[in-house]
Amino acid sequence: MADDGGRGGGAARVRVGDGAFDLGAETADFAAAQPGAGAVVAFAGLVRDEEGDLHALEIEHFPEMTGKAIAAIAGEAGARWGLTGCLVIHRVGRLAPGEAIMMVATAARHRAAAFAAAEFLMDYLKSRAPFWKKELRRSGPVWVAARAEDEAALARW
Amino acid sequence: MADDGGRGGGAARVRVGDGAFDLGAETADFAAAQPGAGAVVAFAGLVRDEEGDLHALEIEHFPEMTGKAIAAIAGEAGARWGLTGCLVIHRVGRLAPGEAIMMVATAARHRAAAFAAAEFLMDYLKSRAPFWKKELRRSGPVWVAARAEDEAALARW
Amino acid sequence: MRIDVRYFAWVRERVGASRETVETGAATVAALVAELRGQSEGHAAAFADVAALRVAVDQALAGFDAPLAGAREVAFFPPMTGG
Amino acid sequence: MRIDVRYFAWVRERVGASRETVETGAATVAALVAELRGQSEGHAAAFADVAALRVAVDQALAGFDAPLAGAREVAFFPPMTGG
Repeated sequence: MADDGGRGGGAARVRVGDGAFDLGAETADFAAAQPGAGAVVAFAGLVRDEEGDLHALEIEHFPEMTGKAIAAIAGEAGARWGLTGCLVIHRVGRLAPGEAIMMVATAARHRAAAFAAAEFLMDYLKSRAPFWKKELRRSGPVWVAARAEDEAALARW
Repeated sequence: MADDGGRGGGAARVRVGDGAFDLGAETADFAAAQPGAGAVVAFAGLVRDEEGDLHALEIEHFPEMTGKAIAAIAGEAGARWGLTGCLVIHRVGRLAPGEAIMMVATAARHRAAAFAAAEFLMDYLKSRAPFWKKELRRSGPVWVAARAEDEAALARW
Repeated sequence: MRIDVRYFAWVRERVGASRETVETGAATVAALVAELRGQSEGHAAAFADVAALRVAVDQALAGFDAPLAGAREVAFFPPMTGG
Repeated sequence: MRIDVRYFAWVRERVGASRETVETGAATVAALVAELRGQSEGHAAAFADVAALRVAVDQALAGFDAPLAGAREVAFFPPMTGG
Protein backbone atom coordinates (compact mmCIF):
# COMPACT_ATOMS: atom_id res chain seq x y z
CA MET A 1 0.00 0.00 0.00
CA ALA A 2 1.09 3.57 -0.57
CA ASP A 3 1.77 5.51 2.63
CA ASP A 4 2.12 9.21 3.23
CA GLY A 5 5.14 8.40 5.40
CA GLY A 6 3.54 9.74 8.54
CA ARG A 7 4.14 13.13 10.05
CA GLY A 8 4.76 12.24 13.68
CA GLY A 9 2.49 12.95 16.66
CA GLY A 10 -0.86 14.48 15.89
CA ALA A 11 -0.55 13.61 12.24
CA ALA A 12 -2.96 11.79 9.99
CA ARG A 13 -1.69 8.62 8.35
CA VAL A 14 -3.48 7.60 5.16
CA ARG A 15 -3.00 4.37 3.21
CA VAL A 16 -4.90 3.31 0.13
CA GLY A 17 -4.01 0.11 -1.65
CA ASP A 18 -5.06 -3.33 -2.83
CA GLY A 19 -3.49 -5.42 -0.07
CA ALA A 20 -5.26 -6.76 2.98
CA PHE A 21 -4.46 -5.09 6.30
CA ASP A 22 -4.31 -6.48 9.82
CA LEU A 23 -7.05 -4.75 11.82
CA GLY A 24 -5.72 -5.99 15.16
CA ALA A 25 -2.11 -5.01 14.56
CA GLU A 26 -3.05 -1.65 13.07
CA THR A 27 -5.31 -0.85 16.03
CA ALA A 28 -2.70 -1.90 18.60
CA ASP A 29 0.14 -0.04 16.84
CA PHE A 30 -1.98 3.07 16.52
CA ALA A 31 -3.00 3.03 20.20
CA ALA A 32 0.61 2.53 21.30
CA ALA A 33 1.71 5.64 19.36
CA GLN A 34 -0.64 8.15 21.05
CA PRO A 35 1.08 9.73 24.04
CA GLY A 36 -1.35 11.87 26.00
CA ALA A 37 -4.42 10.15 24.61
CA GLY A 38 -6.99 8.74 27.01
CA ALA A 39 -9.35 7.47 24.32
CA VAL A 40 -8.84 5.48 21.13
CA VAL A 41 -11.63 4.63 18.70
CA ALA A 42 -11.20 2.21 15.82
CA PHE A 43 -13.81 1.53 13.15
CA ALA A 44 -13.68 -1.22 10.53
CA GLY A 45 -16.00 -1.70 7.58
CA LEU A 46 -16.50 -5.33 6.53
CA VAL A 47 -17.85 -6.85 3.30
CA ARG A 48 -21.39 -8.00 4.10
CA ASP A 49 -23.18 -10.71 2.16
CA GLU A 50 -26.78 -10.15 3.09
CA GLU A 51 -28.39 -12.25 0.37
CA GLY A 52 -25.78 -15.02 0.58
CA ASP A 53 -24.91 -14.78 -3.12
CA LEU A 54 -22.00 -12.36 -3.10
CA HIS A 55 -18.85 -13.65 -4.79
CA ALA A 56 -16.79 -10.54 -4.26
CA LEU A 57 -16.82 -6.80 -3.81
CA GLU A 58 -14.81 -4.72 -6.24
CA ILE A 59 -13.70 -1.27 -5.21
CA GLU A 60 -12.67 1.28 -7.82
CA HIS A 61 -11.15 4.63 -6.98
CA PHE A 62 -9.71 7.78 -8.55
CA PRO A 63 -6.07 7.29 -7.59
CA GLU A 64 -4.79 10.84 -8.14
CA MET A 65 -7.60 12.27 -6.04
CA THR A 66 -8.10 9.66 -3.28
CA GLY A 67 -5.05 10.38 -1.16
CA LYS A 68 -5.47 14.11 -1.07
CA ALA A 69 -9.23 13.93 -0.52
CA ILE A 70 -8.70 11.67 2.51
CA ALA A 71 -5.76 13.69 3.82
CA ALA A 72 -7.90 16.84 3.71
CA ILE A 73 -10.72 15.13 5.62
CA ALA A 74 -8.31 13.66 8.17
CA GLY A 75 -6.52 16.98 8.63
CA GLU A 76 -9.82 18.69 9.32
CA ALA A 77 -10.77 16.01 11.87
CA GLY A 78 -7.41 16.33 13.61
CA ALA A 79 -7.68 20.08 13.95
CA ARG A 80 -11.33 20.17 14.88
CA TRP A 81 -11.17 17.60 17.68
CA GLY A 82 -7.58 18.11 18.82
CA LEU A 83 -6.64 14.53 17.97
CA THR A 84 -3.30 13.13 19.05
CA GLY A 85 -3.40 11.16 15.80
CA CYS A 86 -5.62 9.54 13.21
CA LEU A 87 -5.29 6.72 10.75
CA VAL A 88 -7.24 5.89 7.59
CA ILE A 89 -6.71 2.68 5.62
CA HIS A 90 -8.88 1.90 2.60
CA ARG A 91 -8.58 -1.06 0.27
CA VAL A 92 -9.28 -1.05 -3.44
CA GLY A 93 -9.59 -3.97 -5.84
CA ARG A 94 -11.35 -7.26 -5.16
CA LEU A 95 -12.44 -8.34 -1.68
CA ALA A 96 -14.23 -11.45 -0.40
CA PRO A 97 -17.25 -11.43 1.95
CA GLY A 98 -16.18 -10.94 5.54
CA GLU A 99 -12.96 -9.12 4.64
CA ALA A 100 -12.20 -5.70 6.09
CA ILE A 101 -12.68 -2.98 3.47
CA MET A 102 -11.24 -0.13 5.45
CA MET A 103 -10.61 1.23 8.90
CA VAL A 104 -10.21 4.52 10.67
CA ALA A 105 -8.67 5.10 14.08
CA THR A 106 -8.70 8.28 16.13
CA ALA A 107 -7.19 9.20 19.50
CA ALA A 108 -7.83 12.13 21.81
CA ARG A 109 -7.67 13.05 25.49
CA HIS A 110 -11.35 12.28 26.02
CA ARG A 111 -13.75 9.86 24.42
CA ALA A 112 -16.27 12.37 23.05
CA ALA A 113 -13.65 13.85 20.71
CA ALA A 114 -12.33 10.47 19.59
CA PHE A 115 -15.85 9.19 18.82
CA ALA A 116 -16.96 12.36 17.04
CA ALA A 117 -13.82 12.46 14.89
CA ALA A 118 -14.19 8.80 13.90
CA GLU A 119 -17.85 9.30 12.93
CA PHE A 120 -17.01 12.47 11.02
CA LEU A 121 -14.25 10.65 9.11
CA MET A 122 -16.59 7.79 8.27
CA ASP A 123 -19.37 10.09 7.10
CA TYR A 124 -16.99 11.90 4.77
CA LEU A 125 -15.25 8.78 3.53
CA LYS A 126 -18.66 7.28 2.67
CA SER A 127 -19.82 10.17 0.52
CA ARG A 128 -16.87 12.42 -0.34
CA ALA A 129 -13.87 10.19 -0.98
CA PRO A 130 -13.69 8.88 -4.57
CA PHE A 131 -14.42 5.19 -4.08
CA TRP A 132 -17.11 3.15 -5.84
CA LYS A 133 -18.21 -0.33 -4.85
CA LYS A 134 -19.46 -2.99 -7.21
CA GLU A 135 -20.98 -6.21 -5.92
CA LEU A 136 -20.31 -9.34 -7.92
CA ARG A 137 -23.39 -11.44 -7.25
CA ARG A 138 -24.58 -14.74 -8.62
CA SER A 139 -27.32 -12.76 -10.36
CA GLY A 140 -24.76 -10.41 -11.91
CA PRO A 141 -22.70 -7.34 -11.06
CA VAL A 142 -24.38 -4.41 -9.29
CA TRP A 143 -22.92 -1.00 -8.53
CA VAL A 144 -23.69 -0.16 -4.90
CA ALA A 145 -26.03 2.83 -4.76
CA ALA A 146 -25.30 5.70 -2.41
CA ARG A 147 -27.70 5.71 0.55
CA ALA A 148 -29.73 8.83 1.22
CA GLU A 149 -28.96 8.54 4.94
CA ASP A 150 -25.23 8.62 4.22
CA GLU A 151 -25.60 11.91 2.39
CA ALA A 152 -27.89 13.22 5.13
CA ALA A 153 -25.35 12.24 7.81
CA LEU A 154 -22.98 14.95 6.55
CA ALA A 155 -25.40 17.66 7.63
CA ARG A 156 -24.64 17.08 11.32
CA TRP A 157 -21.05 18.30 10.96
CA MET B 1 -9.84 -12.72 33.94
CA ALA B 2 -13.31 -14.01 34.68
CA ASP B 3 -15.39 -14.62 31.57
CA ASP B 4 -19.12 -15.13 31.19
CA GLY B 5 -18.26 -17.97 28.83
CA GLY B 6 -19.87 -16.32 25.85
CA ARG B 7 -23.32 -16.98 24.52
CA GLY B 8 -22.60 -17.24 20.79
CA GLY B 9 -23.65 -14.87 18.03
CA GLY B 10 -25.35 -11.69 19.12
CA ALA B 11 -24.24 -12.16 22.69
CA ALA B 12 -22.41 -9.80 24.95
CA ARG B 13 -19.09 -10.98 26.31
CA VAL B 14 -17.93 -9.37 29.53
CA ARG B 15 -14.56 -9.78 31.23
CA VAL B 16 -13.40 -8.03 34.37
CA GLY B 17 -10.03 -8.84 35.88
CA ASP B 18 -6.60 -7.70 36.91
CA GLY B 19 -4.61 -8.96 33.93
CA ALA B 20 -3.58 -6.91 30.92
CA PHE B 21 -5.42 -7.59 27.67
CA ASP B 22 -4.28 -7.42 24.06
CA LEU B 23 -6.28 -4.65 22.37
CA GLY B 24 -5.20 -5.69 18.87
CA ALA B 25 -5.93 -9.38 19.27
CA GLU B 26 -9.24 -8.72 21.06
CA THR B 27 -10.36 -6.34 18.30
CA ALA B 28 -9.34 -8.72 15.51
CA ASP B 29 -10.91 -11.76 17.18
CA PHE B 30 -14.10 -9.84 17.84
CA ALA B 31 -14.38 -8.59 14.26
CA ALA B 32 -13.75 -12.08 12.89
CA ALA B 33 -16.65 -13.49 14.94
CA GLN B 34 -19.40 -11.18 13.58
CA PRO B 35 -21.08 -12.80 10.59
CA GLY B 36 -23.49 -10.38 8.95
CA ALA B 37 -21.84 -7.31 10.41
CA GLY B 38 -20.74 -4.51 8.13
CA ALA B 39 -19.41 -2.26 10.85
CA VAL B 40 -17.20 -2.86 13.87
CA VAL B 41 -16.33 -0.19 16.43
CA ALA B 42 -13.69 -0.66 19.11
CA PHE B 43 -12.97 1.79 21.91
CA ALA B 44 -10.06 1.66 24.32
CA GLY B 45 -9.51 3.82 27.39
CA LEU B 46 -5.85 4.43 28.25
CA VAL B 47 -4.20 5.65 31.46
CA ARG B 48 -3.28 9.31 30.84
CA ASP B 49 -0.55 11.11 32.75
CA GLU B 50 -1.36 14.75 32.12
CA GLU B 51 0.81 16.30 34.81
CA GLY B 52 3.68 13.88 34.25
CA ASP B 53 3.73 12.74 37.87
CA LEU B 54 1.49 9.69 37.80
CA HIS B 55 3.06 6.53 39.18
CA ALA B 56 0.04 4.33 38.70
CA LEU B 57 -3.71 4.15 38.47
CA GLU B 58 -5.51 1.85 40.91
CA ILE B 59 -8.97 0.63 40.02
CA GLU B 60 -11.29 -0.72 42.70
CA HIS B 61 -14.59 -2.38 41.95
CA PHE B 62 -17.55 -4.09 43.57
CA PRO B 63 -16.91 -7.63 42.36
CA GLU B 64 -20.35 -9.15 43.01
CA MET B 65 -22.07 -6.27 41.20
CA THR B 66 -19.68 -5.44 38.35
CA GLY B 67 -20.34 -8.38 36.07
CA LYS B 68 -24.11 -8.17 36.26
CA ALA B 69 -24.16 -4.37 35.95
CA ILE B 70 -22.09 -4.56 32.76
CA ALA B 71 -24.03 -7.54 31.39
CA ALA B 72 -27.27 -5.58 31.84
CA ILE B 73 -25.84 -2.54 30.03
CA ALA B 74 -24.42 -4.69 27.24
CA GLY B 75 -27.66 -6.62 26.86
CA GLU B 76 -29.60 -3.39 26.51
CA ALA B 77 -27.15 -2.13 23.88
CA GLY B 78 -27.40 -5.37 21.93
CA ALA B 79 -31.19 -5.29 21.85
CA ARG B 80 -31.55 -1.59 21.19
CA TRP B 81 -29.16 -1.44 18.22
CA GLY B 82 -29.53 -4.97 16.88
CA LEU B 83 -25.87 -5.77 17.43
CA THR B 84 -24.37 -8.96 16.05
CA GLY B 85 -22.21 -8.93 19.18
CA CYS B 86 -20.53 -6.82 21.78
CA LEU B 87 -17.53 -7.14 24.05
CA VAL B 88 -16.59 -5.35 27.25
CA ILE B 89 -13.24 -5.82 28.99
CA HIS B 90 -12.37 -3.82 32.09
CA ARG B 91 -9.25 -4.11 34.19
CA VAL B 92 -9.06 -3.65 37.95
CA GLY B 93 -6.00 -3.33 40.18
CA ARG B 94 -2.86 -1.36 39.44
CA LEU B 95 -2.08 0.03 35.98
CA ALA B 96 0.84 2.08 34.64
CA PRO B 97 0.51 5.25 32.49
CA GLY B 98 -0.16 4.38 28.87
CA GLU B 99 -1.75 1.02 29.65
CA ALA B 100 -5.21 0.16 28.36
CA ILE B 101 -7.77 0.32 31.17
CA MET B 102 -10.66 -1.15 29.28
CA MET B 103 -12.22 -1.66 25.88
CA VAL B 104 -15.60 -2.11 24.31
CA ALA B 105 -16.33 -3.47 20.85
CA THR B 106 -19.63 -3.48 19.01
CA ALA B 107 -20.70 -4.82 15.63
CA ALA B 108 -23.81 -4.20 13.55
CA ARG B 109 -24.96 -4.17 9.96
CA HIS B 110 -24.43 -0.43 9.60
CA ARG B 111 -22.03 2.00 11.22
CA ALA B 112 -24.58 4.28 12.90
CA ALA B 113 -25.76 1.43 15.14
CA ALA B 114 -22.23 0.24 15.96
CA PHE B 115 -21.09 3.76 16.88
CA ALA B 116 -24.20 4.58 18.93
CA ALA B 117 -23.98 1.32 20.86
CA ALA B 118 -20.28 1.83 21.65
CA GLU B 119 -20.91 5.37 22.89
CA PHE B 120 -23.89 4.23 24.94
CA LEU B 121 -21.81 1.47 26.53
CA MET B 122 -19.03 3.90 27.35
CA ASP B 123 -21.39 6.45 28.85
CA TYR B 124 -22.93 3.82 31.10
CA LEU B 125 -19.63 2.19 32.05
CA LYS B 126 -18.27 5.61 33.04
CA SER B 127 -21.07 6.45 35.43
CA ARG B 128 -23.09 3.33 36.21
CA ALA B 129 -20.67 0.43 36.51
CA PRO B 130 -19.13 0.07 39.99
CA PHE B 131 -15.51 1.05 39.33
CA TRP B 132 -13.51 3.72 41.15
CA LYS B 133 -10.17 5.09 40.03
CA LYS B 134 -7.43 6.35 42.30
CA GLU B 135 -4.39 8.13 40.92
CA LEU B 136 -1.12 7.50 42.69
CA ARG B 137 0.78 10.77 42.10
CA ARG B 138 4.11 12.05 43.36
CA SER B 139 2.06 14.53 45.40
CA GLY B 140 -0.03 11.74 46.93
CA PRO B 141 -3.02 9.56 46.10
CA VAL B 142 -6.15 11.17 44.63
CA TRP B 143 -9.52 9.57 43.98
CA VAL B 144 -10.64 10.52 40.47
CA ALA B 145 -13.75 12.70 40.66
CA ALA B 146 -16.72 11.95 38.44
CA ARG B 147 -17.05 14.55 35.68
CA ALA B 148 -20.31 16.45 35.35
CA GLU B 149 -20.22 15.95 31.58
CA ASP B 150 -20.04 12.18 32.03
CA GLU B 151 -23.23 12.23 34.09
CA ALA B 152 -24.84 14.63 31.59
CA ALA B 153 -23.91 12.33 28.69
CA LEU B 154 -26.40 9.73 29.96
CA ALA B 155 -29.30 12.06 29.22
CA ARG B 156 -28.94 11.57 25.46
CA TRP B 157 -29.93 7.91 25.63
CA MET C 1 -32.79 -7.35 60.83
CA ARG C 2 -29.16 -8.01 59.89
CA ILE C 3 -27.72 -6.03 57.03
CA ASP C 4 -24.31 -6.41 55.45
CA VAL C 5 -22.97 -2.91 54.83
CA ARG C 6 -20.20 -2.45 52.28
CA TYR C 7 -18.00 0.52 51.53
CA PHE C 8 -15.92 1.33 48.46
CA ALA C 9 -13.29 3.87 47.41
CA TRP C 10 -12.96 6.91 49.71
CA VAL C 11 -16.05 5.90 51.65
CA ARG C 12 -14.22 2.70 52.59
CA GLU C 13 -11.12 4.69 53.50
CA ARG C 14 -13.03 7.10 55.74
CA VAL C 15 -14.98 4.37 57.50
CA GLY C 16 -11.80 2.35 57.83
CA ALA C 17 -13.42 -0.92 56.78
CA SER C 18 -14.72 -2.48 53.60
CA ARG C 19 -17.67 -4.19 55.25
CA GLU C 20 -19.51 -4.63 58.49
CA THR C 21 -22.71 -6.32 59.61
CA VAL C 22 -25.26 -4.22 61.47
CA GLU C 23 -28.42 -5.10 63.38
CA THR C 24 -30.96 -2.44 62.46
CA GLY C 25 -34.62 -1.58 62.31
CA ALA C 26 -34.10 1.11 59.69
CA ALA C 27 -36.94 1.22 57.19
CA THR C 28 -34.97 3.00 54.45
CA VAL C 29 -31.41 3.57 53.31
CA ALA C 30 -31.63 7.12 54.70
CA ALA C 31 -32.62 5.80 58.12
CA LEU C 32 -29.70 3.35 58.01
CA VAL C 33 -27.34 6.22 57.15
CA ALA C 34 -28.62 8.16 60.17
CA GLU C 35 -27.72 5.18 62.38
CA LEU C 36 -24.34 4.55 60.75
CA ARG C 37 -23.28 8.18 61.13
CA GLY C 38 -23.14 7.74 64.89
CA GLN C 39 -20.89 4.67 64.81
CA SER C 40 -17.53 6.47 64.68
CA GLU C 41 -15.82 9.64 63.55
CA GLY C 42 -14.89 7.81 60.36
CA HIS C 43 -18.52 6.94 59.68
CA ALA C 44 -19.51 10.55 60.37
CA ALA C 45 -16.88 11.76 57.87
CA ALA C 46 -17.95 9.23 55.27
CA PHE C 47 -21.61 10.21 55.54
CA ALA C 48 -21.07 13.95 56.03
CA ASP C 49 -22.46 14.75 52.57
CA VAL C 50 -24.86 12.12 51.28
CA ALA C 51 -25.27 14.06 48.03
CA ALA C 52 -21.70 12.92 47.25
CA LEU C 53 -22.65 9.26 47.75
CA ARG C 54 -24.30 6.58 45.74
CA VAL C 55 -25.95 3.47 47.10
CA ALA C 56 -26.71 -0.06 45.96
CA VAL C 57 -29.23 -2.31 47.68
CA ASP C 58 -28.55 -5.99 47.05
CA GLN C 59 -26.15 -4.97 44.28
CA ALA C 60 -28.58 -2.82 42.33
CA LEU C 61 -28.33 0.99 42.29
CA ALA C 62 -30.98 2.56 44.51
CA GLY C 63 -31.96 5.87 46.05
CA PHE C 64 -31.62 6.92 49.67
CA ASP C 65 -35.38 6.58 49.99
CA ALA C 66 -35.25 2.90 49.00
CA PRO C 67 -36.97 0.59 51.54
CA LEU C 68 -34.81 -1.97 53.32
CA ALA C 69 -37.53 -4.57 53.92
CA GLY C 70 -36.07 -7.87 52.75
CA ALA C 71 -32.71 -6.38 51.88
CA ARG C 72 -29.56 -8.27 52.82
CA GLU C 73 -26.83 -5.91 51.68
CA VAL C 74 -26.40 -2.15 51.31
CA ALA C 75 -23.30 -0.64 49.67
CA PHE C 76 -22.13 2.97 49.85
CA PHE C 77 -19.63 4.54 47.45
CA PRO C 78 -18.79 7.75 45.55
CA PRO C 79 -20.05 8.38 42.01
CA MET C 80 -18.55 5.72 39.77
CA THR C 81 -15.57 6.45 37.57
CA GLY C 82 -15.20 3.48 35.27
CA GLY C 83 -14.31 3.38 31.60
CA MET D 1 -8.58 24.15 -25.02
CA ARG D 2 -7.68 20.53 -24.34
CA ILE D 3 -9.38 18.82 -21.45
CA ASP D 4 -8.70 15.34 -20.12
CA VAL D 5 -12.04 13.76 -19.35
CA ARG D 6 -12.15 10.84 -16.96
CA TYR D 7 -14.92 8.42 -16.12
CA PHE D 8 -15.41 6.13 -13.13
CA ALA D 9 -17.71 3.30 -12.09
CA TRP D 10 -20.89 2.92 -14.18
CA VAL D 11 -20.19 6.17 -16.00
CA ARG D 12 -16.97 4.59 -17.27
CA GLU D 13 -18.84 1.43 -18.22
CA ARG D 14 -21.51 3.32 -20.16
CA VAL D 15 -19.04 5.55 -21.99
CA GLY D 16 -16.87 2.51 -22.68
CA ALA D 17 -13.63 4.25 -21.74
CA SER D 18 -11.93 5.45 -18.58
CA ARG D 19 -10.51 8.58 -20.17
CA GLU D 20 -10.39 10.64 -23.33
CA THR D 21 -9.00 13.98 -24.36
CA VAL D 22 -11.35 16.51 -25.93
CA GLU D 23 -10.81 19.80 -27.67
CA THR D 24 -13.53 22.13 -26.43
CA GLY D 25 -14.55 25.73 -25.99
CA ALA D 26 -17.01 24.88 -23.23
CA ALA D 27 -17.09 27.57 -20.55
CA THR D 28 -18.57 25.36 -17.82
CA VAL D 29 -18.86 21.71 -16.85
CA ALA D 30 -22.49 21.79 -17.97
CA ALA D 31 -21.50 23.06 -21.43
CA LEU D 32 -18.90 20.29 -21.66
CA VAL D 33 -21.55 17.72 -20.74
CA ALA D 34 -23.77 19.03 -23.54
CA GLU D 35 -20.94 18.45 -26.02
CA LEU D 36 -19.97 15.02 -24.65
CA ARG D 37 -23.58 13.77 -24.83
CA GLY D 38 -23.39 13.87 -28.61
CA GLN D 39 -20.22 11.81 -28.88
CA SER D 40 -21.83 8.36 -28.82
CA GLU D 41 -24.80 6.40 -27.59
CA GLY D 42 -22.67 5.40 -24.61
CA HIS D 43 -21.99 9.01 -23.75
CA ALA D 44 -25.67 9.84 -24.13
CA ALA D 45 -26.53 6.99 -21.73
CA ALA D 46 -23.88 8.06 -19.25
CA PHE D 47 -25.10 11.65 -19.21
CA ALA D 48 -28.82 10.92 -19.46
CA ASP D 49 -29.45 12.08 -15.89
CA VAL D 50 -26.86 14.53 -14.63
CA ALA D 51 -28.56 14.64 -11.24
CA ALA D 52 -27.17 11.12 -10.79
CA LEU D 53 -23.62 12.30 -11.47
CA ARG D 54 -20.87 14.00 -9.53
CA VAL D 55 -17.98 15.91 -11.04
CA ALA D 56 -14.42 16.80 -10.08
CA VAL D 57 -12.45 19.54 -11.81
CA ASP D 58 -8.70 19.06 -11.46
CA GLN D 59 -9.40 16.45 -8.79
CA ALA D 60 -11.51 18.62 -6.53
CA LEU D 61 -15.27 18.13 -6.25
CA ALA D 62 -17.16 20.81 -8.20
CA GLY D 63 -20.62 21.71 -9.43
CA PHE D 64 -21.93 21.49 -12.99
CA ASP D 65 -21.81 25.29 -13.09
CA ALA D 66 -18.07 25.32 -12.39
CA PRO D 67 -16.05 27.30 -14.97
CA LEU D 68 -13.52 25.42 -17.07
CA ALA D 69 -11.12 28.32 -17.69
CA GLY D 70 -7.66 27.01 -16.82
CA ALA D 71 -8.92 23.50 -16.07
CA ARG D 72 -6.94 20.51 -17.33
CA GLU D 73 -9.05 17.60 -16.19
CA VAL D 74 -12.73 16.93 -15.58
CA ALA D 75 -13.93 13.66 -14.03
CA PHE D 76 -17.48 12.28 -14.01
CA PHE D 77 -18.73 9.58 -11.67
CA PRO D 78 -21.73 8.44 -9.63
CA PRO D 79 -22.16 9.45 -5.97
CA MET D 80 -19.26 7.98 -4.03
CA THR D 81 -19.68 4.82 -1.98
CA GLY D 82 -16.52 4.51 0.09
CA GLY D 83 -16.11 3.39 3.67
